[in-house]
Amino acid sequence: MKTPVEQPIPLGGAAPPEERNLRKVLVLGGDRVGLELAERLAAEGFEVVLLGQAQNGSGTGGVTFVPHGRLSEVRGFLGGFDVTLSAQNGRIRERIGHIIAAAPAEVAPKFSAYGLSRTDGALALSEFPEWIARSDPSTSRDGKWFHAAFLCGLEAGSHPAVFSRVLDAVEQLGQLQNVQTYVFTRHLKVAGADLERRYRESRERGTLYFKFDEQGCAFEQTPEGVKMVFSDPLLGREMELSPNLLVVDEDLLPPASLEPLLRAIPASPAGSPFLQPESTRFCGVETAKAGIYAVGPSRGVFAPDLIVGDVEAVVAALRKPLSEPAPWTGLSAPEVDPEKCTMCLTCVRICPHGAMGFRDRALADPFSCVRCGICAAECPMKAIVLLGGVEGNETKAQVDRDLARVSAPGKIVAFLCSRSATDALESAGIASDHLSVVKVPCAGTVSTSHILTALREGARGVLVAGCFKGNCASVYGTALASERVAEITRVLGSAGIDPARVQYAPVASNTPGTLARAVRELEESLV
Amino acid sequence: METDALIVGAGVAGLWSAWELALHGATATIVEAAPYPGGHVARFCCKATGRCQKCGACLLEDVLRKVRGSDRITTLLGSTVLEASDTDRGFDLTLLCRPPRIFPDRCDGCGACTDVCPVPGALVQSPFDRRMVLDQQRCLRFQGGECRACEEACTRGAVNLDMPAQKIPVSASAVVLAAGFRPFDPLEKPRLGYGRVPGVVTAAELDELIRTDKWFPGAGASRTRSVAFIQCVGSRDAKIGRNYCSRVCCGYALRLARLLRSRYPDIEPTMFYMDIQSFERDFEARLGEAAREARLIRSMPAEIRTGSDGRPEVVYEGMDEKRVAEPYDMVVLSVGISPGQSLGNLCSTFGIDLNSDGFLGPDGEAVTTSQDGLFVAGAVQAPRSIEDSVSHAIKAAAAADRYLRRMANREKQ
Amino acid sequence: MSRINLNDLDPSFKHRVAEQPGGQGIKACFACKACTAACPITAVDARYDPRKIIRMALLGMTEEILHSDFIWLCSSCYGCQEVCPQNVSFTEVMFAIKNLAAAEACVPPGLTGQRLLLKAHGRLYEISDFENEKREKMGLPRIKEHPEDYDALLG
Amino acid sequence: MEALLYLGCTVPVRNLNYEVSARLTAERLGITFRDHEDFGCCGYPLKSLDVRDTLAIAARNLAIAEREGLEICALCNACAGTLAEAAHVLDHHPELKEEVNLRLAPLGLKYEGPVRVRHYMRVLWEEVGVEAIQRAVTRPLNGVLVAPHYGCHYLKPSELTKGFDSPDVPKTLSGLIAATGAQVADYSSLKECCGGGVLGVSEDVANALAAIKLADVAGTGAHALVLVCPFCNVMYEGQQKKIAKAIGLDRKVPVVYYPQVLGLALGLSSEELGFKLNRVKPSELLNIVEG
Repeated sequence: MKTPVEQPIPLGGAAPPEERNLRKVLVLGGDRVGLELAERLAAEGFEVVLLGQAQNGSGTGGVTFVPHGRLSEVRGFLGGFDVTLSAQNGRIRERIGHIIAAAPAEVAPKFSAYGLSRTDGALALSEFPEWIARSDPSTSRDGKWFHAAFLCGLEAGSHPAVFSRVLDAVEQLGQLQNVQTYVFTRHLKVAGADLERRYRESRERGTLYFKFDEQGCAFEQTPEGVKMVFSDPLLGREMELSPNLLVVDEDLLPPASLEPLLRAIPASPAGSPFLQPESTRFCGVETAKAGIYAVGPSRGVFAPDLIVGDVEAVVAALRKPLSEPAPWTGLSAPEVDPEKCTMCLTCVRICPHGAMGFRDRALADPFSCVRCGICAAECPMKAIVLLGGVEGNETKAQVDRDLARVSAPGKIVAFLCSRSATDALESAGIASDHLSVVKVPCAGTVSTSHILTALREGARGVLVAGCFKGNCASVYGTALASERVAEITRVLGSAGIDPARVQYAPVASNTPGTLARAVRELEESLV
Repeated sequence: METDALIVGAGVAGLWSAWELALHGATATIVEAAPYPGGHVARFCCKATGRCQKCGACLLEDVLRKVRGSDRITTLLGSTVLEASDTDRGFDLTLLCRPPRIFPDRCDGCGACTDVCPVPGALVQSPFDRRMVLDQQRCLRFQGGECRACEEACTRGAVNLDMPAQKIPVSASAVVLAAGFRPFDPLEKPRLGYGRVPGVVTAAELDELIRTDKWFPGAGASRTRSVAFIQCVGSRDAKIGRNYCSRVCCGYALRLARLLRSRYPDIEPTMFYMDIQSFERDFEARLGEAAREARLIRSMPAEIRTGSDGRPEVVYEGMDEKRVAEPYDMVVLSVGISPGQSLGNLCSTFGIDLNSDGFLGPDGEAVTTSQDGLFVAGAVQAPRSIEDSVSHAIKAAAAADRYLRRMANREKQ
Repeated sequence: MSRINLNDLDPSFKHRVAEQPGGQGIKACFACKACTAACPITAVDARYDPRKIIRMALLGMTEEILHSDFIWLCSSCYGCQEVCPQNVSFTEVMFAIKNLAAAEACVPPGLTGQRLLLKAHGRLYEISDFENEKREKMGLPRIKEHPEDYDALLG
Repeated sequence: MEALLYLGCTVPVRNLNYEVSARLTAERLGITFRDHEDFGCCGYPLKSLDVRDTLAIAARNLAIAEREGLEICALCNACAGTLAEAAHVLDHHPELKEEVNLRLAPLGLKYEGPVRVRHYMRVLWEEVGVEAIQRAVTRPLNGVLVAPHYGCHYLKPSELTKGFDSPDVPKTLSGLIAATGAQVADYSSLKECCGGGVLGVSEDVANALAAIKLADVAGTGAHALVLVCPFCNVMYEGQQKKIAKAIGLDRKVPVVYYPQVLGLALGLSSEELGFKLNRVKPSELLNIVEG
């Protein structure tokens, strides 16, 4: 199934598909995880394209292997992604339902961070299994001890998954006679399954740990080997060690092949190598864009047993019947007025979820849209409306109409985000007769014209209350809202109107005091 | 009553597994012993300091909103599992369901009942609104006593002590155990002064005070400036059988320290620790930042005692390798995550074992147990942060969904 | 102090200490420093520092430890042992270390004197007639010495 | 109840006031002490040289008690601790027990275990109890203020003292003192070590430790420091003059044994209780009690 490549457009939008094939899955793999995932999906009846992985002997049905390919472009929406792969025999275009990034971590040995180079006596952690398979340190020198030193986050960070691998090696050496192992670190990362217990067992077998604070360890590398010179943080005495074996730890990084996916998810934060935004609202395998999933390293999960869980979760996510998300908001997907839409594609660029596409006008994909309303607020032509009310979809009222209903002279109009401020209002028990509440799905829904309307209707003040920065479920809805408020206050100020009348307040759903304080402060500033 | 999945515990993990199962089209029934949902997280505050610190506490309100909007999920508060037996179609269970003892629509949260209640903690304000809830596992009347003080004190007729509890039979195809954890009881470590030395609190107590807007640094000479956080209280401690890292406390303490500082910049936090665990994807890059926000001392105190000025004093080996007794205005114990109280019961009810750290289910990160159709989610199985509990709950729901489908297919054939 | 070369130290020492009765726990130490904070001796004499002694033992600084005078400064108050989260019975570990030193004849003279007293009298203080008369005056029973048992036991 | 009274080395030679007051108070409170002339040193002094020697010597005493079928009640913290610990170690390490029994065999002794070993204070606390003591008091020590000193081996290792007292928040000695009607002085160095354990190695270190508590207790205005161990007594009473001189302490701290205090409350006279052997006379205390 091949489709013509569309003209490049900003941020990869196209028209939401009319027909969706949800049974075809592209898996970006590269190790056992990708293979296992592909086989699991195939067993559940999915048609899988597995990228970056040589076919294994079992010849599983339902999996198409593209061993040497890489992803070069992704466009479209859940159930209808147009994907371009670069393979050995040219470019392949596929129509794909779901895309799963399950490639292994980039493993980067930290030799240069320590000023070392790789030699026979100085290995990277990943090389240890092969080394131990062909070496027998305990019998090679009679009676003399074999000293093996491991670096584990000595220069900066480490990770429970790295410590776990260091322990694997230390445990193997611990079985041998006359081998003394050392681990050089800063903060031992024991916050993982079984690590504290294994840490203790390694000590009981004789492993010695050096935990450094500021000052670390100097390495003198000669053709004969490495000499480590340091001050023992516990004794405060100068020491040196010339280990027979030095094992250098590695950084575990997200796979490098994610770039085309990052481009397909507008909310991907600039510079971040992970597929999900830095927000606790994205704690599963789903990304900000429907149909694109992150497993393991792609979302910052490196421990093998956690990756196994991710595989289970993503297979289940694909099993979910297709439903329009966010039913609790009671909003249906935004509608674009064809008369007003000028195809400026602001909405396509701004939608954090990549849910906007276009044909003859902008179009929202109802299965990708989370009803944050950012498109409607940003549309310069006011061509986009969100239908339904936050309270329930029975009224079919627009947020604007809600606003008209509650706006009254002398009141404070409070636009409250349904993910934070609305809850806070309930638990705070704020009994303010001066407050007119407009519940909005996201602070990003509140446009400058909403605020100006409220003021025009005679509101004494306007409060826009949303989530904290870095917490918005639509990633930057909260930032957009505070920018709009800042802009309005500038305008008000230059028009001689008290700019304090409009305020933005980040509010937590679970700490109602933050909302109460914001209301109080606004009221006080209006006196 | 029939349900696809019965979920034990309405904490963040139980709620999230229920929601995920509902998304798959399954019906879920949540059984919660407490009179309100949310578990421990319902007492946690938002730690944002102008920007989100990713503590994850808001994930509870998120999932509550979703669960409330789902017609596939039933939540039974004040209820417990009395018996369970496995059948070829899943589990037959008997639940003890206690009706709400305070009518939410009549209660206005005036607190008259709490004032007369002889048992501390039996009548508390719901974390989600201002109304009162009665914990029937503490109330004297439901522990064989005769007390009716609250009923008599309530002027709005909101208290209802007489409606009997009911035993309800339920058949469920799958069960998810999400009974959560128990915060380590610092009284087990008397040398840390909790309950004895004024000014020593647990991190969770401080957290709840902030959530309910009841913590202020005070004023004048008694203003709280120096705050010591003591890590690994009840964690990494083989002596008391807790030789595991609780995984969350480093992040918890550093976030609380940042939060206090952002609200009251003159507060000076100190953190006594062994190894700081990462709690954010980019934490290592920010470790230096943490060191500027709190004085970090790699040393475990031997004792916390009342100093001569009445303030708590932390006795530890200082930087100059001398024993120091340092006074603080407040000492916050980062108590660890202990296995939940009801685990013994759950083990015998469902015929499964504790793992090597004393939690429920298998070692490691798995969500399945030795029993077919029985799953574990969240901190019931290992110490987990809120975010990790949610992640684990999603996996448990995924595994339960697979199991439910397998069962349904078998039935069709 | 000169630089210590770990390659020259004695990695087997910690295992030797662990084989002594009471010395078993030494290797479990993870250097949390609570022991030193609980040690009354460290507070008055910096030469004695539990976590440093454990460290030296673990590193295998055998000679320096066994020939030191500081290992004898432990008052056996058990303070360190009480606060240790890893169940290192450090008071017992100290005894194990001192025993190893004693086996190499590195002992303060007073202690060997006590051993001789026990062999000679079965007690630290000789019971003479003077003692027993004093006791009798206060209505207390006489005390007997059993040097033969102690001599036999101590070889 | 009945127990074998274990005197150890120091008490029967240097602390007859402790011994005599312990015997008299025990008798008054229904505890029958039986003497055994075969007991010798507990083995503690050799522990630094060879733990195995200590175990063998302790096992000798334990075996004697076992033969008599009675538990041991010791007056000295170190004796009580050493014997109790030896019993604990031998009961949990069969290989050590076997080794020790090989050494005992020529003496015609064998330790099978378990043998119970308790300090006299623990016997008072557990067998008599604070309430019974209160009832037995005929002369409440109203107006007397004393500072308790437990001693390390009384409280630790907690493995052996669990269920009796807590090294973190000790309470039994204070409770026993309060039962006599005397007031318990609260002071910050309550849990400090006396230093007796290192006296043989470094008098300076030992004195420095004892000095902390002496200065502290002097500051409380207590009429006496109350002890239950002859080792601690060596430090607080025996070394007091030297320490006072070294740190410039001008107030003498009278040092008494708990059974002496208890005896006064039970109506025994200071003479019977051996107060004339106390080197720093608790004159104020005796004035209050006996006038």
